[in-house]
Amino acid sequence: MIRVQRQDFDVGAELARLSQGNHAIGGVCSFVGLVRDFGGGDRPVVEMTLEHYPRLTEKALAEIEAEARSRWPLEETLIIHRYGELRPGERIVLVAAASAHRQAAFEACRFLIDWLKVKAPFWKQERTPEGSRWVEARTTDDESAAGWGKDGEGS
Amino acid sequence: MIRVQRQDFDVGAELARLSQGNHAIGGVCSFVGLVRDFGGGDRPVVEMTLEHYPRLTEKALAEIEAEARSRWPLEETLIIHRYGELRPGERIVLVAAASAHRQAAFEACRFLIDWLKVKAPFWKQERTPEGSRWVEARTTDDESAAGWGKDGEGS
Amino acid sequence: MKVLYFAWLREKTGVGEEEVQPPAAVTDVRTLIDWISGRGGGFAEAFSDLSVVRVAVNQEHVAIDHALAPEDEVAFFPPVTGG
Amino acid sequence: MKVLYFAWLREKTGVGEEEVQPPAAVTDVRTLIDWISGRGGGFAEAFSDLSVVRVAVNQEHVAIDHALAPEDEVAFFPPVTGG
Repeated sequence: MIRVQRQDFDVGAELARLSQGNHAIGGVCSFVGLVRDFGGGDRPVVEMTLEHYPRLTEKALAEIEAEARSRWPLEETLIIHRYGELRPGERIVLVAAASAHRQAAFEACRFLIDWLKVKAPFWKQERTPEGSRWVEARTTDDESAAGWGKDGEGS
Repeated sequence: MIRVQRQDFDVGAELARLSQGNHAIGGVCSFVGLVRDFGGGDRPVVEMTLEHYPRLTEKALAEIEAEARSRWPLEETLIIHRYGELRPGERIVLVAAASAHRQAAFEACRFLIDWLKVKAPFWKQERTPEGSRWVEARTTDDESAAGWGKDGEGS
Repeated sequence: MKVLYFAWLREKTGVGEEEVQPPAAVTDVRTLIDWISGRGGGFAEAFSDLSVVRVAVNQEHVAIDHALAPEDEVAFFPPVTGG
Repeated sequence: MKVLYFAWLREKTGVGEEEVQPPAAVTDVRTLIDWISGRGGGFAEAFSDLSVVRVAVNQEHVAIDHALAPEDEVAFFPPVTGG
Protein backbone atom coordinates (compact mmCIF):
# COMPACT_ATOMS: atom_id res chain seq x y z
CA MET A 1 0.00 0.00 0.00
CA ILE A 2 1.11 3.54 -0.81
CA ARG A 3 0.02 6.82 0.72
CA VAL A 4 1.35 10.34 0.29
CA GLN A 5 -0.16 12.72 2.77
CA ARG A 6 0.31 15.91 4.72
CA GLN A 7 -0.83 14.54 8.08
CA ASP A 8 1.07 12.31 10.50
CA PHE A 9 0.48 8.55 10.69
CA ASP A 10 0.14 6.03 13.51
CA VAL A 11 2.97 3.51 13.08
CA GLY A 12 1.42 0.89 15.34
CA ALA A 13 -1.96 1.05 13.63
CA GLU A 14 -0.39 0.96 10.15
CA LEU A 15 1.77 -2.07 10.93
CA ALA A 16 -1.08 -3.87 12.66
CA ARG A 17 -3.30 -3.28 9.62
CA LEU A 18 -0.55 -4.58 7.34
CA SER A 19 -0.45 -8.03 8.94
CA GLN A 20 -4.10 -8.15 10.01
CA GLY A 21 -5.65 -11.54 9.31
CA ASN A 22 -2.66 -12.89 7.38
CA HIS A 23 -1.18 -15.59 9.59
CA ALA A 24 1.43 -16.56 7.03
CA ILE A 25 3.38 -13.46 8.08
CA GLY A 26 6.22 -14.27 10.48
CA GLY A 27 7.82 -10.86 10.61
CA VAL A 28 7.35 -7.22 9.73
CA CYS A 29 10.39 -5.03 9.22
CA SER A 30 9.79 -1.31 9.19
CA PHE A 31 11.74 1.91 8.96
CA VAL A 32 10.57 5.29 10.22
CA GLY A 33 12.45 8.37 9.01
CA LEU A 34 12.44 11.39 11.32
CA VAL A 35 13.38 15.05 10.91
CA ARG A 36 16.75 15.67 12.55
CA ASP A 37 17.64 18.96 14.19
CA PHE A 38 20.94 19.10 12.32
CA GLY A 39 19.99 17.66 8.94
CA GLY A 40 22.94 17.73 6.61
CA GLY A 41 24.27 21.04 7.88
CA ASP A 42 25.88 22.73 10.85
CA ARG A 43 22.97 25.00 11.73
CA PRO A 44 19.97 23.84 13.75
CA VAL A 45 16.89 23.08 11.68
CA VAL A 46 13.84 24.94 12.91
CA GLU A 47 11.49 23.53 10.32
CA MET A 48 11.61 21.55 7.10
CA THR A 49 9.35 21.80 4.08
CA LEU A 50 8.87 18.76 1.89
CA GLU A 51 7.72 19.45 -1.63
CA HIS A 52 6.87 16.78 -4.19
CA TYR A 53 5.56 16.14 -7.71
CA PRO A 54 2.32 14.28 -6.97
CA ARG A 55 1.70 12.46 -10.24
CA LEU A 56 5.30 11.30 -10.50
CA THR A 57 5.48 10.45 -6.78
CA GLU A 58 2.55 8.09 -7.07
CA LYS A 59 4.10 6.41 -10.07
CA ALA A 60 7.59 6.18 -8.60
CA LEU A 61 6.38 4.69 -5.32
CA ALA A 62 4.20 2.15 -7.12
CA GLU A 63 7.20 1.08 -9.21
CA ILE A 64 9.44 0.76 -6.14
CA GLU A 65 6.82 -1.33 -4.36
CA ALA A 66 6.33 -3.56 -7.41
CA GLU A 67 10.07 -4.03 -7.76
CA ALA A 68 10.39 -5.08 -4.11
CA ARG A 69 7.56 -7.57 -4.48
CA SER A 70 9.19 -9.04 -7.58
CA ARG A 71 12.51 -9.50 -5.79
CA TRP A 72 11.37 -11.00 -2.45
CA PRO A 73 8.57 -13.31 -1.32
CA LEU A 74 6.52 -10.65 0.47
CA GLU A 75 3.04 -10.86 1.92
CA GLU A 76 2.58 -7.10 2.22
CA THR A 77 4.44 -3.83 1.69
CA LEU A 78 3.74 -0.31 2.86
CA ILE A 79 5.06 3.14 1.95
CA ILE A 80 3.70 6.27 3.61
CA HIS A 81 5.45 9.56 2.84
CA ARG A 82 4.51 12.97 4.17
CA TYR A 83 4.89 16.37 2.57
CA GLY A 84 4.45 19.93 3.84
CA GLU A 85 5.96 21.52 6.93
CA LEU A 86 7.67 19.25 9.46
CA ARG A 87 9.60 20.02 12.64
CA PRO A 88 12.54 18.13 14.18
CA GLY A 89 11.41 14.84 15.72
CA GLU A 90 8.42 14.52 13.39
CA ARG A 91 7.91 11.43 11.24
CA ILE A 92 8.61 11.87 7.52
CA VAL A 93 8.28 8.40 6.09
CA LEU A 94 7.29 4.84 7.01
CA VAL A 95 8.23 1.85 4.90
CA ALA A 96 7.49 -1.73 5.88
CA ALA A 97 7.72 -5.23 4.45
CA ALA A 98 5.93 -8.29 5.80
CA SER A 99 7.04 -11.81 4.97
CA ALA A 100 6.99 -15.36 6.26
CA HIS A 101 10.71 -15.00 6.93
CA ARG A 102 12.70 -12.21 8.47
CA GLN A 103 15.50 -12.08 5.91
CA ALA A 104 13.09 -11.15 3.11
CA ALA A 105 11.37 -8.62 5.36
CA PHE A 106 14.65 -6.91 6.26
CA GLU A 107 16.10 -6.84 2.77
CA ALA A 108 12.90 -5.63 1.13
CA CYS A 109 12.40 -2.91 3.74
CA ARG A 110 15.95 -1.67 3.23
CA PHE A 111 15.42 -1.75 -0.52
CA LEU A 112 12.20 0.29 -0.24
CA ILE A 113 13.86 3.13 1.63
CA ASP A 114 17.08 3.03 -0.40
CA TRP A 115 15.24 3.33 -3.71
CA LEU A 116 12.71 5.80 -2.36
CA LYS A 117 15.59 8.12 -1.43
CA VAL A 118 16.88 8.30 -5.01
CA LYS A 119 13.71 7.71 -7.04
CA ALA A 120 10.79 9.43 -5.35
CA PRO A 121 10.44 13.09 -6.36
CA PHE A 122 10.60 14.79 -2.98
CA TRP A 123 12.70 17.84 -2.14
CA LYS A 124 13.55 19.15 1.29
CA GLN A 125 14.07 22.73 2.26
CA GLU A 126 15.44 23.34 5.76
CA ARG A 127 14.71 26.53 7.64
CA THR A 128 17.47 27.56 10.07
CA PRO A 129 17.85 30.73 12.16
CA GLU A 130 20.10 32.07 9.40
CA GLY A 131 17.81 31.36 6.48
CA SER A 132 16.55 28.54 4.31
CA ARG A 133 18.51 26.08 2.22
CA TRP A 134 17.58 23.25 -0.13
CA VAL A 135 18.98 19.92 1.04
CA GLU A 136 21.38 18.50 -1.53
CA ALA A 137 21.15 14.90 -2.70
CA ARG A 138 23.78 12.72 -1.06
CA THR A 139 26.06 10.54 -3.12
CA THR A 140 25.89 7.91 -0.35
CA ASP A 141 22.19 7.55 -1.14
CA ASP A 142 23.02 6.90 -4.78
CA GLU A 143 25.55 4.30 -3.70
CA SER A 144 23.09 2.57 -1.36
CA ALA A 145 20.51 2.39 -4.14
CA ALA A 146 23.07 1.24 -6.69
CA GLY A 147 24.01 -1.58 -4.32
CA TRP A 148 20.69 -3.24 -5.20
CA GLY A 149 21.70 -3.40 -8.86
CA LYS A 150 19.67 -2.79 -12.03
CA ASP A 151 18.57 0.78 -12.45
CA GLY A 152 19.59 1.72 -8.92
CA GLU A 153 21.62 4.87 -9.63
CA GLY A 154 18.62 7.12 -9.32
CA SER A 155 17.32 9.24 -12.12
CA MET B 1 15.60 -0.86 26.85
CA ILE B 2 14.66 -4.46 27.55
CA ARG B 3 11.35 -5.93 28.64
CA VAL B 4 10.16 -9.51 28.96
CA GLN B 5 6.46 -9.72 29.56
CA ARG B 6 3.35 -11.81 29.17
CA GLN B 7 1.13 -9.03 27.81
CA ASP B 8 1.05 -7.55 24.32
CA PHE B 9 2.78 -4.26 23.48
CA ASP B 10 1.84 -1.20 21.41
CA VAL B 11 4.43 -0.95 18.62
CA GLY B 12 3.62 2.66 17.76
CA ALA B 13 3.80 3.83 21.37
CA GLU B 14 7.04 1.93 21.98
CA LEU B 15 8.77 3.34 18.91
CA ALA B 16 7.52 6.85 19.63
CA ARG B 17 8.88 6.61 23.17
CA LEU B 18 12.22 5.39 21.84
CA SER B 19 12.87 8.51 19.78
CA GLN B 20 10.97 10.96 21.99
CA GLY B 21 12.87 14.20 22.48
CA ASN B 22 16.04 13.00 20.74
CA HIS B 23 16.24 14.98 17.52
CA ALA B 24 19.59 13.50 16.56
CA ILE B 25 17.68 10.37 15.50
CA GLY B 26 17.13 10.24 11.75
CA GLY B 27 15.70 6.75 11.53
CA VAL B 28 14.24 3.90 13.55
CA CYS B 29 14.39 0.39 12.15
CA SER B 30 12.20 -2.17 13.85
CA PHE B 31 11.23 -5.80 13.49
CA VAL B 32 8.04 -7.36 14.82
CA GLY B 33 7.90 -11.16 15.00
CA LEU B 34 4.46 -12.75 14.73
CA VAL B 35 3.07 -16.22 15.40
CA ARG B 36 2.51 -17.99 12.08
CA ASP B 37 -0.29 -20.50 11.57
CA PHE B 38 2.11 -23.00 10.03
CA GLY B 39 5.22 -22.45 12.14
CA GLY B 40 7.93 -24.86 11.14
CA GLY B 41 5.57 -27.74 10.47
CA ASP B 42 2.85 -28.95 8.15
CA ARG B 43 0.02 -28.84 10.66
CA PRO B 44 -1.88 -25.65 11.54
CA VAL B 45 -0.80 -24.08 14.82
CA VAL B 46 -3.74 -23.45 17.13
CA GLU B 47 -1.68 -21.93 19.90
CA MET B 48 1.95 -21.52 20.89
CA THR B 49 3.46 -21.48 24.34
CA LEU B 50 6.67 -19.57 24.90
CA GLU B 51 8.68 -20.64 27.92
CA HIS B 52 11.86 -18.95 29.08
CA TYR B 53 14.53 -18.89 31.80
CA PRO B 54 13.97 -15.46 33.32
CA ARG B 55 17.31 -14.75 34.98
CA LEU B 56 19.28 -15.89 31.94
CA THR B 57 16.90 -14.13 29.53
CA GLU B 58 17.49 -10.81 31.22
CA LYS B 59 21.24 -11.31 31.10
CA ALA B 60 21.29 -12.55 27.50
CA LEU B 61 19.17 -9.68 26.20
CA ALA B 62 21.28 -7.11 28.06
CA GLU B 63 24.41 -8.59 26.48
CA ILE B 64 22.89 -8.57 23.00
CA GLU B 65 21.83 -4.95 23.41
CA ALA B 66 25.27 -3.93 24.72
CA GLU B 67 26.97 -5.72 21.83
CA ALA B 68 24.79 -3.89 19.29
CA ARG B 69 25.56 -0.55 20.90
CA SER B 70 29.28 -1.31 20.80
CA ARG B 71 29.17 -2.15 17.09
CA TRP B 72 27.02 0.69 15.72
CA PRO B 73 26.53 4.37 16.56
CA LEU B 74 23.05 4.01 18.06
CA GLU B 75 20.96 6.53 19.92
CA GLU B 76 18.53 3.97 21.34
CA THR B 77 17.75 0.26 21.24
CA LEU B 78 14.71 -1.72 22.29
CA ILE B 79 13.95 -5.38 22.85
CA ILE B 80 10.52 -6.55 24.02
CA HIS B 81 9.87 -10.30 24.13
CA ARG B 82 6.70 -11.99 25.25
CA TYR B 83 6.22 -15.35 26.91
CA GLY B 84 3.15 -17.46 27.72
CA GLU B 85 0.34 -18.49 25.39
CA LEU B 86 0.13 -16.86 21.97
CA ARG B 87 -2.16 -17.45 19.01
CA PRO B 88 -1.43 -17.08 15.27
CA GLY B 89 -1.17 -13.43 14.29
CA GLU B 90 -0.11 -12.33 17.76
CA ARG B 91 3.08 -10.35 18.31
CA ILE B 92 5.97 -12.27 19.91
CA VAL B 93 8.87 -9.87 19.83
CA LEU B 94 9.78 -6.30 18.96
CA VAL B 95 13.34 -5.16 18.40
CA ALA B 96 14.30 -1.67 17.29
CA ALA B 97 17.38 0.46 16.75
CA ALA B 98 17.43 4.24 16.43
CA SER B 99 20.35 6.09 14.88
CA ALA B 100 21.27 9.27 13.05
CA HIS B 101 21.69 7.19 9.91
CA ARG B 102 19.59 4.44 8.42
CA GLN B 103 22.40 2.00 7.67
CA ALA B 104 23.32 1.69 11.35
CA ALA B 105 19.65 1.40 12.31
CA PHE B 106 19.03 -1.43 9.82
CA GLU B 107 22.16 -3.39 10.58
CA ALA B 108 21.79 -3.11 14.34
CA CYS B 109 18.12 -4.12 14.21
CA ARG B 110 18.94 -7.17 12.13
CA PHE B 111 21.75 -8.04 14.52
CA LEU B 112 19.42 -7.77 17.54
CA ILE B 113 16.92 -10.27 16.15
CA ASP B 114 19.57 -12.61 14.71
CA TRP B 115 21.41 -12.90 18.00
CA LEU B 116 18.22 -13.02 20.03
CA LYS B 117 17.14 -16.07 18.04
CA VAL B 118 20.22 -18.06 19.01
CA LYS B 119 21.15 -16.56 22.38
CA ALA B 120 17.99 -15.74 24.31
CA PRO B 121 16.67 -18.73 26.31
CA PHE B 122 13.16 -19.01 24.91
CA TRP B 123 11.51 -22.24 23.80
CA LYS B 124 8.37 -22.59 21.72
CA GLN B 125 5.82 -25.34 21.95
CA GLU B 126 3.21 -25.41 19.19
CA ARG B 127 -0.22 -26.86 19.78
CA THR B 128 -1.83 -28.37 16.66
CA PRO B 129 -5.07 -30.34 16.26
CA GLU B 130 -2.94 -33.51 16.41
CA GLY B 131 -1.00 -32.66 19.53
CA SER B 132 1.85 -30.52 20.78
CA ARG B 133 5.42 -30.35 19.59
CA TRP B 134 8.49 -28.42 20.64
CA VAL B 135 9.85 -26.24 17.88
CA GLU B 136 13.37 -27.27 16.93
CA ALA B 137 16.17 -24.75 16.59
CA ARG B 138 16.91 -23.93 12.97
CA THR B 139 20.42 -24.16 11.61
CA THR B 140 19.65 -21.16 9.39
CA ASP B 141 19.30 -19.12 12.58
CA ASP B 142 22.75 -20.25 13.70
CA GLU B 143 24.11 -19.25 10.32
CA SER B 144 22.46 -15.83 10.40
CA ALA B 145 23.91 -15.16 13.84
CA ALA B 146 27.31 -16.51 12.88
CA GLY B 147 27.31 -14.07 9.97
CA TRP B 148 27.86 -11.28 12.48
CA GLY B 149 31.12 -12.85 13.61
CA LYS B 150 32.59 -13.23 17.10
CA ASP B 151 30.63 -15.53 19.33
CA GLY B 152 27.70 -15.67 16.96
CA GLU B 153 27.21 -19.43 16.76
CA GLY B 154 24.84 -19.44 19.68
CA SER B 155 25.39 -21.31 22.88
CA MET C 1 3.04 22.09 -23.61
CA LYS C 2 2.98 22.15 -19.82
CA VAL C 3 6.20 22.93 -17.95
CA LEU C 4 6.65 22.34 -14.20
CA TYR C 5 9.47 23.55 -11.94
CA PHE C 6 10.22 22.14 -8.50
CA ALA C 7 12.33 23.10 -5.48
CA TRP C 8 14.99 25.73 -6.26
CA LEU C 9 14.12 25.67 -9.96
CA ARG C 10 10.66 26.90 -8.97
CA GLU C 11 12.22 29.53 -6.73
CA LYS C 12 14.70 30.75 -9.33
CA THR C 13 12.21 30.87 -12.21
CA GLY C 14 9.48 32.20 -9.96
CA VAL C 15 7.10 29.76 -11.70
CA GLY C 16 5.62 26.49 -10.48
CA GLU C 17 3.73 25.54 -13.59
CA GLU C 18 3.14 27.19 -16.96
CA GLU C 19 1.60 26.51 -20.36
CA VAL C 20 4.05 27.34 -23.15
CA GLN C 21 3.93 27.31 -26.94
CA PRO C 22 7.58 27.03 -27.97
CA PRO C 23 8.64 27.71 -31.59
CA ALA C 24 9.15 24.88 -34.05
CA ALA C 25 12.91 24.87 -33.34
CA VAL C 26 12.13 23.28 -29.95
CA THR C 27 12.11 19.55 -30.68
CA ASP C 28 13.63 18.01 -27.58
CA VAL C 29 14.39 18.79 -23.93
CA ARG C 30 17.71 20.47 -24.75
CA THR C 31 16.20 22.95 -27.20
CA LEU C 32 13.31 23.59 -24.78
CA ILE C 33 15.85 24.50 -22.10
CA ASP C 34 17.68 26.78 -24.52
CA TRP C 35 14.44 28.52 -25.40
CA ILE C 36 13.37 28.90 -21.73
CA SER C 37 16.85 30.14 -20.75
CA GLY C 38 16.58 32.72 -23.53
CA ARG C 39 14.00 34.53 -21.40
CA GLY C 40 16.96 35.54 -19.22
CA GLY C 41 16.85 36.42 -15.50
CA GLY C 42 15.80 33.63 -13.19
CA PHE C 43 15.14 31.28 -16.11
CA ALA C 44 18.71 31.57 -17.39
CA GLU C 45 20.00 31.17 -13.82
CA ALA C 46 17.89 28.07 -13.13
CA PHE C 47 19.43 26.27 -16.09
CA SER C 48 23.00 27.59 -15.74
CA ASP C 49 24.28 24.23 -14.45
CA LEU C 50 22.48 21.32 -16.09
CA SER C 51 24.44 18.76 -14.04
CA VAL C 52 22.05 19.48 -11.15
CA VAL C 53 18.84 19.51 -13.20
CA ARG C 54 16.73 16.41 -13.75
CA VAL C 55 13.92 16.09 -16.29
CA ALA C 56 10.73 14.06 -16.48
CA VAL C 57 8.41 14.01 -19.48
CA ASN C 58 4.90 12.73 -18.86
CA GLN C 59 6.05 11.44 -15.46
CA GLU C 60 8.94 9.45 -16.91
CA HIS C 61 12.55 10.30 -16.16
CA VAL C 62 14.25 11.15 -19.44
CA ALA C 63 17.61 12.28 -20.81
CA ILE C 64 18.20 15.75 -22.23
CA ASP C 65 17.91 14.59 -25.84
CA HIS C 66 14.38 13.23 -25.30
CA ALA C 67 12.04 14.36 -28.12
CA LEU C 68 9.03 16.50 -27.22
CA ALA C 69 5.45 16.69 -28.47
CA PRO C 70 3.02 19.62 -28.07
CA GLU C 71 0.87 17.90 -25.42
CA ASP C 72 3.78 16.80 -23.22
CA GLU C 73 4.13 17.59 -19.52
CA VAL C 74 7.78 18.49 -18.91
CA ALA C 75 9.08 18.77 -15.33
CA PHE C 76 12.43 20.21 -14.21
CA PHE C 77 13.79 19.53 -10.74
CA PRO C 78 17.00 18.97 -8.75
CA PRO C 79 18.17 15.50 -7.67
CA VAL C 80 15.59 14.16 -5.23
CA THR C 81 16.04 14.22 -1.44
CA GLY C 82 13.07 12.39 0.02
CA GLY C 83 12.85 9.70 2.67
CA MET D 1 22.93 -27.27 44.18
CA LYS D 2 19.92 -26.07 42.24
CA VAL D 3 19.05 -27.81 38.98
CA LEU D 4 16.58 -26.39 36.42
CA TYR D 5 15.04 -28.10 33.40
CA PHE D 6 13.36 -26.31 30.50
CA ALA D 7 11.14 -27.21 27.56
CA TRP D 8 11.14 -30.92 26.74
CA LEU D 9 13.80 -31.63 29.38
CA ARG D 10 11.27 -30.37 31.94
CA GLU D 11 8.57 -32.53 30.37
CA LYS D 12 10.71 -35.66 30.22
CA THR D 13 12.11 -35.35 33.75
CA GLY D 14 8.78 -34.14 35.11
CA VAL D 15 10.74 -31.56 37.12
CA GLY D 16 11.12 -27.81 36.57
CA GLU D 17 13.47 -27.08 39.42
CA GLU D 18 15.00 -29.13 42.19
CA GLU D 19 17.54 -28.87 44.98
CA VAL D 20 20.03 -31.74 44.82
CA GLN D 21 22.97 -32.87 46.91
CA PRO D 22 25.04 -34.95 44.56
CA PRO D 23 27.82 -37.23 45.89
CA ALA D 24 31.47 -36.11 45.92
CA ALA D 25 32.07 -37.90 42.60
CA VAL D 26 30.05 -35.17 40.88
CA THR D 27 32.66 -32.54 40.09
CA ASP D 28 31.53 -31.17 36.74
CA VAL D 29 28.50 -30.98 34.44
CA ARG D 30 29.25 -34.34 32.85
CA THR D 31 29.34 -36.23 36.13
CA LEU D 32 26.21 -34.38 37.27
CA ILE D 33 24.40 -35.58 34.15
CA ASP D 34 25.64 -39.15 34.77
CA TRP D 35 24.35 -39.01 38.32
CA ILE D 36 20.97 -37.54 37.32
CA SER D 37 20.59 -40.04 34.47
CA GLY D 38 21.27 -42.80 37.00
CA ARG D 39 17.84 -42.12 38.47
CA GLY D 40 16.49 -43.78 35.31
CA GLY D 41 13.09 -43.23 33.67
CA GLY D 42 12.48 -39.73 32.35
CA PHE D 43 15.83 -38.52 33.68
CA ALA D 44 17.78 -41.07 31.67
CA GLU D 45 15.63 -40.32 28.64
CA ALA D 46 16.12 -36.56 28.91
CA PHE D 47 19.88 -36.96 28.71
CA SER D 48 19.99 -39.79 26.17
CA ASP D 49 21.20 -37.45 23.40
CA LEU D 50 23.53 -34.78 24.73
CA SER D 51 23.91 -33.19 21.30
CA VAL D 52 20.55 -31.49 21.85
CA VAL D 53 21.14 -30.47 25.46
CA ARG D 54 22.59 -27.08 26.41
CA VAL D 55 23.88 -26.16 29.86
CA ALA D 56 24.14 -22.91 31.80
CA VAL D 57 25.79 -22.59 35.21
CA ASN D 58 24.90 -19.50 37.19
CA GLN D 59 23.30 -18.03 34.06
CA GLU D 60 26.42 -18.51 31.95
CA HIS D 61 26.49 -20.87 29.00
CA VAL D 62 29.11 -23.53 29.71
CA ALA D 63 30.61 -26.65 28.18
CA ILE D 64 30.01 -30.13 29.56
CA ASP D 65 33.37 -30.26 31.36
CA HIS D 66 32.60 -27.12 33.37
CA ALA D 67 33.45 -27.64 37.08
CA LEU D 68 30.64 -27.37 39.64
CA ALA D 69 30.43 -25.97 43.17
CA PRO D 70 27.75 -26.79 45.78
CA GLU D 71 25.95 -23.44 45.50
CA ASP D 72 25.74 -23.45 41.70
CA GLU D 73 22.54 -23.07 39.72
CA VAL D 74 22.68 -25.54 36.83
CA ALA D 75 20.17 -25.30 33.99
CA PHE D 76 19.54 -27.86 31.23
CA PHE D 77 17.64 -26.95 28.08
CA PRO D 78 17.37 -27.59 24.32
CA PRO D 79 18.79 -25.20 21.73
CA VAL D 80 16.81 -21.97 22.01
CA THR D 81 13.96 -21.03 19.65
CA GLY D 82 12.91 -17.52 20.61
CA GLY D 83 12.23 -14.45 18.52
